[in-house]
Amino acid sequence: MSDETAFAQAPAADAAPIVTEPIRPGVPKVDPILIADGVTRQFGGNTAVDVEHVEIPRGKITALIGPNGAGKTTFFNLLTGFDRPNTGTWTFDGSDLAGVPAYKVARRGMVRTFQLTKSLGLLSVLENMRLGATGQLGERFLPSLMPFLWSRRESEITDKAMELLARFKLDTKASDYAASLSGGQRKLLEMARALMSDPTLVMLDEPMAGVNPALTQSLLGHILGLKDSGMTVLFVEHDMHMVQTIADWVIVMAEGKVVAEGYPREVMADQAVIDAYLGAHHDTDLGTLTGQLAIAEEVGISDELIEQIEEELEEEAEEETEEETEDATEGGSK
Amino acid sequence: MSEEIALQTTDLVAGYLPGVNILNGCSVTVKKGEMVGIIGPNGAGKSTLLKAVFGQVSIRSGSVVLGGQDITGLKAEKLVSRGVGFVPQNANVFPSLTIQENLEMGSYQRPKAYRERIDFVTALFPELGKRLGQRAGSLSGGERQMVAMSRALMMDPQVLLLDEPSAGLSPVRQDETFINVAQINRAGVSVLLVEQNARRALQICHRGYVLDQGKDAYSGPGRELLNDPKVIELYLGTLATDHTATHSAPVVGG
Amino acid sequence: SSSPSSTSGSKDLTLKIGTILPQTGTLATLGPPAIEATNLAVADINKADKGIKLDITQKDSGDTSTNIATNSVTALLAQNVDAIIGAESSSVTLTVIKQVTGAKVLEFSPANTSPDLSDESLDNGYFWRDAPSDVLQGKVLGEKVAKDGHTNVSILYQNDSYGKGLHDNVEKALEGQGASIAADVAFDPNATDFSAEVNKVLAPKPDALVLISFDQIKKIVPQLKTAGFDFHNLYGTDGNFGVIDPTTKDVPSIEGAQFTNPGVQTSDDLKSRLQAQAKKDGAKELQAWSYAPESYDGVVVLALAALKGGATDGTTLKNNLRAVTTGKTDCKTFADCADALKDGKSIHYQGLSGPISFQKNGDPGQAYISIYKYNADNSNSFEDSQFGDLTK
Amino acid sequence: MLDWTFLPLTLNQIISPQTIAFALAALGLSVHFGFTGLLNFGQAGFMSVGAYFFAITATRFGFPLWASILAALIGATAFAFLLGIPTLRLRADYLSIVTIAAAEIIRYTVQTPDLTAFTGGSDGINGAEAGFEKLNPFPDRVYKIGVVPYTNDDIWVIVVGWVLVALAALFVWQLMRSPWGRIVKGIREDEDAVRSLGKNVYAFKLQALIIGGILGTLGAIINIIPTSLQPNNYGTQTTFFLWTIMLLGGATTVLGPIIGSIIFWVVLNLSDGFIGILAATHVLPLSQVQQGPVRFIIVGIALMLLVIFRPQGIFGKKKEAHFSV
Amino acid sequence: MIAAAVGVALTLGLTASPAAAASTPIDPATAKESILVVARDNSTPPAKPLPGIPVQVSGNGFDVTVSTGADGRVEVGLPGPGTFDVKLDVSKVPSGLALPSALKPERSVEVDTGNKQVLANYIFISATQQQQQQATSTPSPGATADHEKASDEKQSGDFGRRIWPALATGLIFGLLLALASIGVSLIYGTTGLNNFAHGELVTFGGLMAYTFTSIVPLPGWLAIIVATVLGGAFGFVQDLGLWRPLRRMRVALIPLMIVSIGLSLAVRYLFQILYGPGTLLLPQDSSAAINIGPVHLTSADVSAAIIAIVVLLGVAWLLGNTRIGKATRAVADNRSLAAASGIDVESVIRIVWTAGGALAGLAGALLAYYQTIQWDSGAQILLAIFAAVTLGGLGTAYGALVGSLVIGLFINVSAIWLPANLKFVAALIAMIVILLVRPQGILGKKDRIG
Ligand SMILES: Nc1ncnc2c1ncn2[C@@H]1O[C@H](COP(=O)(O)OP(=O)(O)OP(=O)(O)O)[C@@H](O)[C@H]1O
Ligand SMILES: Nc1ncnc2c1ncn2[C@@H]1O[C@H](COP(=O)(O)OP(=O)(O)OP(=O)(O)O)[C@@H](O)[C@H]1O
Ligand SMILES: CC(C)C[C@H](N)C(=O)O
Ligand SMILES: [Mg+2]
Ligand SMILES: [Mg+2]
Repeated sequence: MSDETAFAQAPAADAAPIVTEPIRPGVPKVDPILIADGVTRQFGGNTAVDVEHVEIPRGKITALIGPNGAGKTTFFNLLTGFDRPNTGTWTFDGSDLAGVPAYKVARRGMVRTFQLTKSLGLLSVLENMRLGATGQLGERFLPSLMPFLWSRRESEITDKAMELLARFKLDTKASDYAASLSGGQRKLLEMARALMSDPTLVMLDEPMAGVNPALTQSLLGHILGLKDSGMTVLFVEHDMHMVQTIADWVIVMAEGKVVAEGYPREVMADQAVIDAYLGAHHDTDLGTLTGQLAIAEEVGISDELIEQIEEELEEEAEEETEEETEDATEGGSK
Repeated sequence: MSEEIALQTTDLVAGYLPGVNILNGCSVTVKKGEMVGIIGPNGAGKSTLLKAVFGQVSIRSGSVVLGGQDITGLKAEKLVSRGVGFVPQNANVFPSLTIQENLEMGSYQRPKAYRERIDFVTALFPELGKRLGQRAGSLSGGERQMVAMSRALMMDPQVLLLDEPSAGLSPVRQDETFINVAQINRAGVSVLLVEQNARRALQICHRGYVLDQGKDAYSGPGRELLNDPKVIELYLGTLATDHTATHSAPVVGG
Repeated sequence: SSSPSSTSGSKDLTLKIGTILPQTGTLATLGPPAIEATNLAVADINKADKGIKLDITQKDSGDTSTNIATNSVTALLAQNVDAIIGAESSSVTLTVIKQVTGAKVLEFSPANTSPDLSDESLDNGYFWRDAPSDVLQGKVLGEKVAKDGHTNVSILYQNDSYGKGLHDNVEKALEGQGASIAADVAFDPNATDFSAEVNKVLAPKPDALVLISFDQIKKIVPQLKTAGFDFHNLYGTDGNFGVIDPTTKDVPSIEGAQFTNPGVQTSDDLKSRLQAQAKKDGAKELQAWSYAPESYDGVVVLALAALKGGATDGTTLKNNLRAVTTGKTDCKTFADCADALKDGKSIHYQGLSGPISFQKNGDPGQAYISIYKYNADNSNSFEDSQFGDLTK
Repeated sequence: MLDWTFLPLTLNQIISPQTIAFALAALGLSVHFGFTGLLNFGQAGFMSVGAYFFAITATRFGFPLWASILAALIGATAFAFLLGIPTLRLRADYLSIVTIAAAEIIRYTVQTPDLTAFTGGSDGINGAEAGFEKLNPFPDRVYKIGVVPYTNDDIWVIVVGWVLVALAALFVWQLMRSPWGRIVKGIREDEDAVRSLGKNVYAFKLQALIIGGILGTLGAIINIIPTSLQPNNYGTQTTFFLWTIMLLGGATTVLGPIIGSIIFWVVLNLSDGFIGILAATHVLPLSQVQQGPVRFIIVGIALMLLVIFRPQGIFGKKKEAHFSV
Repeated sequence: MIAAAVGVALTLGLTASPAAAASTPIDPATAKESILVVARDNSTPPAKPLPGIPVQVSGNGFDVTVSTGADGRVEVGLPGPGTFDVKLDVSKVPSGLALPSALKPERSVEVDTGNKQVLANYIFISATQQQQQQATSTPSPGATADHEKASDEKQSGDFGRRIWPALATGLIFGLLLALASIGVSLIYGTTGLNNFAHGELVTFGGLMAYTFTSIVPLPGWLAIIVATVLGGAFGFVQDLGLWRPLRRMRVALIPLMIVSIGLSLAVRYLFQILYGPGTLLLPQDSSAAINIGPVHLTSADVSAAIIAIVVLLGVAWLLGNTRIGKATRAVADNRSLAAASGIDVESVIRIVWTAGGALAGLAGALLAYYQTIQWDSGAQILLAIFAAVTLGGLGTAYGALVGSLVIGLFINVSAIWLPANLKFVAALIAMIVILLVRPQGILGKKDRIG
């Protein structure tokens, strides 16, 4: 596997620079593929998305991160035509996309996946995949009645689908109904299906949540491969390892706004981002009470809980137990 | 932690479709006050195991024992009244109920407990406390996860089954969740935790199982599994684990 | 269908008759008199033993909300009947007329009054009836309303071919007499609630209401009562005459309401014979008498036509029906007429319902329309009858 | 005297125009529901729209047969547009109520007294078959199939009807194994997912609605040719029967609705007949009038048993039933 | 009806006949056939007789002229059947009166054998009315079309008389509909089942009310209570015997819906066998107890409305404020999660079926009083129920209430303008239009995508 080498690659090692101007939220990109302006979406009184200006660099992998409820999914929905913004315009590859229906957005090469997966339950996994392919004459009503017109294309896309499925470790499931997939397998299918259309820009909403880490690792290699073949990737993810490993650029959203952007290293060192999102101790070992306390104090968990942990820590010190914590207090958290 | 057994499955065989077994003789033990983690590849049968314990998948052979009593195939609400709580992997909130109502449902069998627990839960997830009136169906993925977790916390269980509670949460909230689970466990609740975030899960678990193809393939103390090269290769990947070797300095720093 | 039993010779003819008369549905109250009358006629004819035997199968016609009629007809056709008596409701007839007459089976209705059925193109001459077209009833009813001094009349009618046909003729007569139509409302025959309709017909404060319906009258009357309507100003028709009777529970008295009904008053003799027949058949005691004479006559003319033609198939029947009702020698009973036929006379059957005198299109040439009035206990008494010549 | 005529009649029910009509309409319904997932509870509406276009043009305007058929197809298409354009956005269960309402709206509206000149009011239209029968190649004599005699017109419509059924089945079969079919099946499962893959969900739904509606219309034409057009034959009960038929055979199969229709009508006839026998021999304490309703009770109970014991239908795959919601 | 005494009119006010070949009048009392001429002034209703107007009756060689009597009528004896010309001398009619354009002073009257008092009716209106009539009525042949116009005009006049009764009946019907709908909504809400057999629960209530007033004579209020309780029992038994086993078998929703259709057919026709196909009426006083202007309501109407309002308020309170009320919605959303929360899903569903059955039973009983009841009454209003539930937002109990009122009012009020057979059409179109604007129903809520 060439994956290992891929990870070693630092984001900055990419040939072309992403920005030339000083980095700030909304900074113009050298070669943007997607430009959004003044996009807002309100639900009742609550503003879920309020993006003044953002650009997604072409041919790069961009991560969109931010606390839960920051508006990432809603922003995805807006950009892809699944929801209507209150205000705002955006262009993709130079053409205006505001108000374009979802299916047309996808046809122009901007394909997204869903955070809460949408598998087509009573279609086989393979059929799910085939559905993702473009340029199928057999999808038109009259030609569909004449199989000779589309049977060649059909076998092409079947080959491609099987290839992808193997990569996503779903090949053994190809003929099963998608309804019989496990939670993680659905995520995988969702992503694989989106890739069937060879999109120009693929927008992945938490693609790896629930996916086994070993598999994630091998898939990241695949994504990097896709980038090399010219695809632009925009993904939402809470798994910082993944962000660090493959993202060329990171955009941070909070409360609907773009609050920070930049190269992964810098962004993740940004104190504001750490405070609001990452937590300073995000690599602290939780296996120790000290580690837990450190995090608890930092993220402002209820004082009660902190007190409890402190108490326990004291008791523990008294008992001089190591490594594994033993249950010392009775009914502590009640 | 005592040696008394809180929950035990023995040679569990279960499945969805007739003739297709997903669990093939799966045996898992959770001792009283113990926190047990389960990891494994996608489709291994982790969720199925929890559902089978909770009476939501038909068990074909084998048994489930809770605190010495056979509960094989017992209905979910009966299990709840015996102090078992469950947070499923998917569809884990009531979309047309408000957050508050979701939480009320958590303490359904003990309505009085609601007032005691609500402050605790809203302090835990301030995002929720601010909008108790919002319908869960309109929440973001992570917010739903918080509601689901809170709902389980509302019922104050003795045995808690958690199916990927951290999925979709932001890193900070993930950590919080794990700390909370650890804390709950320390208060005497036995926990069976299914996670893909294996690093965190195994850090806080006393013991762990690796499930593969419906069977418990490896088991051992959490940290041991975490550092077992075979487990790393097959299930954990090097990506997450290579940093934990030195569980101190954040990657961000260098 | 062909008639396997139609052999000319000394052997008796066997005429297989099926009926589709309403045992259920909105006309169910008016089914029993016709059913018993056909049974009685069959019994009479078989007893007379004049070279023809009748065989009758009674089937339900239901109403238009179900397709019972179609099923009944299918079953009857499969039994190779020569003629089918019914239906009572013109609309039901329209649903099966094609099926029956297409099979070259004669269809004879004793009660259909819709003017639509005068149209010959529907049935190739296989549909006959001895009830007069509502051109007549409509005229009599409209004039009656005007004669009673009403000038501003509402009409509430059921939206089917019977209701619409009668409505059009009532309206024509009323207007011809200078009365104006206050409100003109059609209702769905299958409806259960009539409050909107009643509101609508009463809103312009008409001085009379013509109600054209089947048993929906039972639901409409209480609503009229609530609205304070004076039943002396209510006019009904054959479709709802007799639906309300002294045994009808929980319907207010409609004393003073008047109804038109085609045909003459049923004689007491016929009434008691029908009652006896009902008893024999194990049926409930009869309350209404509408179309009993016409039904009886229908069976008789069919038998006479078969005798005259010497065969029982539908085509023979159709070709001889006029002959037995427009001839020179008047005769009153089946036995007399059969004898006269045997003597080679051209007969004119003078039935219980009066002279029928079929026209070419299968309609009767002349008929009576009677008027009845309700008493306080919801019994009714005969008022008057009008004769009408339909050949003009 | 026991009336056993129902037995031979039952055999003939297998090929009857009614069976053909319901097979076609149920096939259309399976395009709607079984394959595309549209909860159409107004299939009777499609039938009556087509039938009215056919009958009105034929009897009131004297169109030749081909033109009347064309008119019927245009009518069904127009109805699909009228219904589909605004309502295909609705959630499935809302769609079911709207379609049922639309069918009822048609049924009530054609019965408006003011429209009687065209629609024949609640009595419907007789005589629409003239053009069809003019083309009848069968000589005018009585044809016996089993014990039942048929006129040449009966034979004509039966032959044409079954040819139509065969063609329709072939058509749907080919359609559903093509990528087109894959898309509509995808829509059935989750239309947002299909949309995200760049397919114009709306257009496909509309196409499916039209195709199923046209099949319904063809069924209705076969239905009215040997009888007449009755508005009340196209009420909700007809739609329910179609659903029964479709599910009986299996909603996501092509042969299902056809065999379903045969079984449905045969069973109905048999049960009718046996009830008659049982009542005549006083095994069942039913008067003749009470026998009528019994058939519906039997349909009802059969329907329930069917779902209980074979929810996926006769041809459906068991697996499918397991996953469906 | 027809007083023979009218004949006397003949002798009164006979003017000299201008015609040369006048025949001798024939006494109508003895004649076999006669014509009755009536002249009345209807310029301001009610009509008043117009006495002393000369009328000439001629034909078949017969020709007499007579004048109308004090009651405006005159009967003319005829020599035999035939067609006669009747001609009224309009010049003797007081000025300011005229015949409506449809009526001509001369007309021919056909008299068939033995028919007496064949009518020639003359109704005068004021001359100004006549002119208006001529102005408005176009010479189109469609007679009905003309009426439509005429009654349209009148409609605006008595709009008030139409709207109030329509609102009243619409409101009461809407309330009863709401009682029936809430069950549908709750059952849909908790089990996802569109229960097509709900109409039969309503019918059942009505039939029970009938049974316990007309067959077993109980007082009305008691019968209503009995019907409600039995309705609840019916719902309970249904759930226990049918729906619960099906849920156990994990039968999917669409097949379940089909089961409900089957159940509906079976039960409905069983009702027909047991109660016959006819309309059943409950003993009640149909004379109006309350008369407010054009609105007339019987005591049953009023009590039905009051009972419905009280019960509906009670149900609304229970749903919003009790644990079980919220649990019904939780079960609706996600049954296995509800179970995982410790809700006894089965018992919640059973309660819903029982309550839904009881409410439907009550609705049926009240409906039986308000209208009538028959074997398929429930099935007849099922579509209205569904429309109401859908309109309000599927699965929202309050929505069902709102939807029912809208549908009830639409059905009754639209009949003011539309042909009465389209009253349901109006309600259904209203539903569709509202759904186009709010695809999730009036009170329904949208979920997020993704
Ligand atoms: N409802 C179902 N019907 C049939 N098969 C199912 C169903 N749910 C899951 N399966 C199958 O059972 C196996 C185990 O699924 P399960 O959900 O238990 O996996 P898991 O270990 O939880 O995986 P993940 O980490 O992806 O959530 C998978 O192969 C899956 O395809
Ligand atoms: N239909 C809706 N109605 C009301 N509020 C909504 C709706 N959809 C989203 N929201 C709110 O908008 C905010 C943004 O949600 P969104 O799903 O975009 O978050 P996110 O950034 O994707 O979060 P996560 O990381 O948890 O998935 C949330 O607070 C959510 O509750
Ligand atoms: C029995 C009668 C009332 C039937 C009615 N004359 C009709 O033709 O429909
Ligand atoms: Mg999200
Ligand atoms: Mg899982």
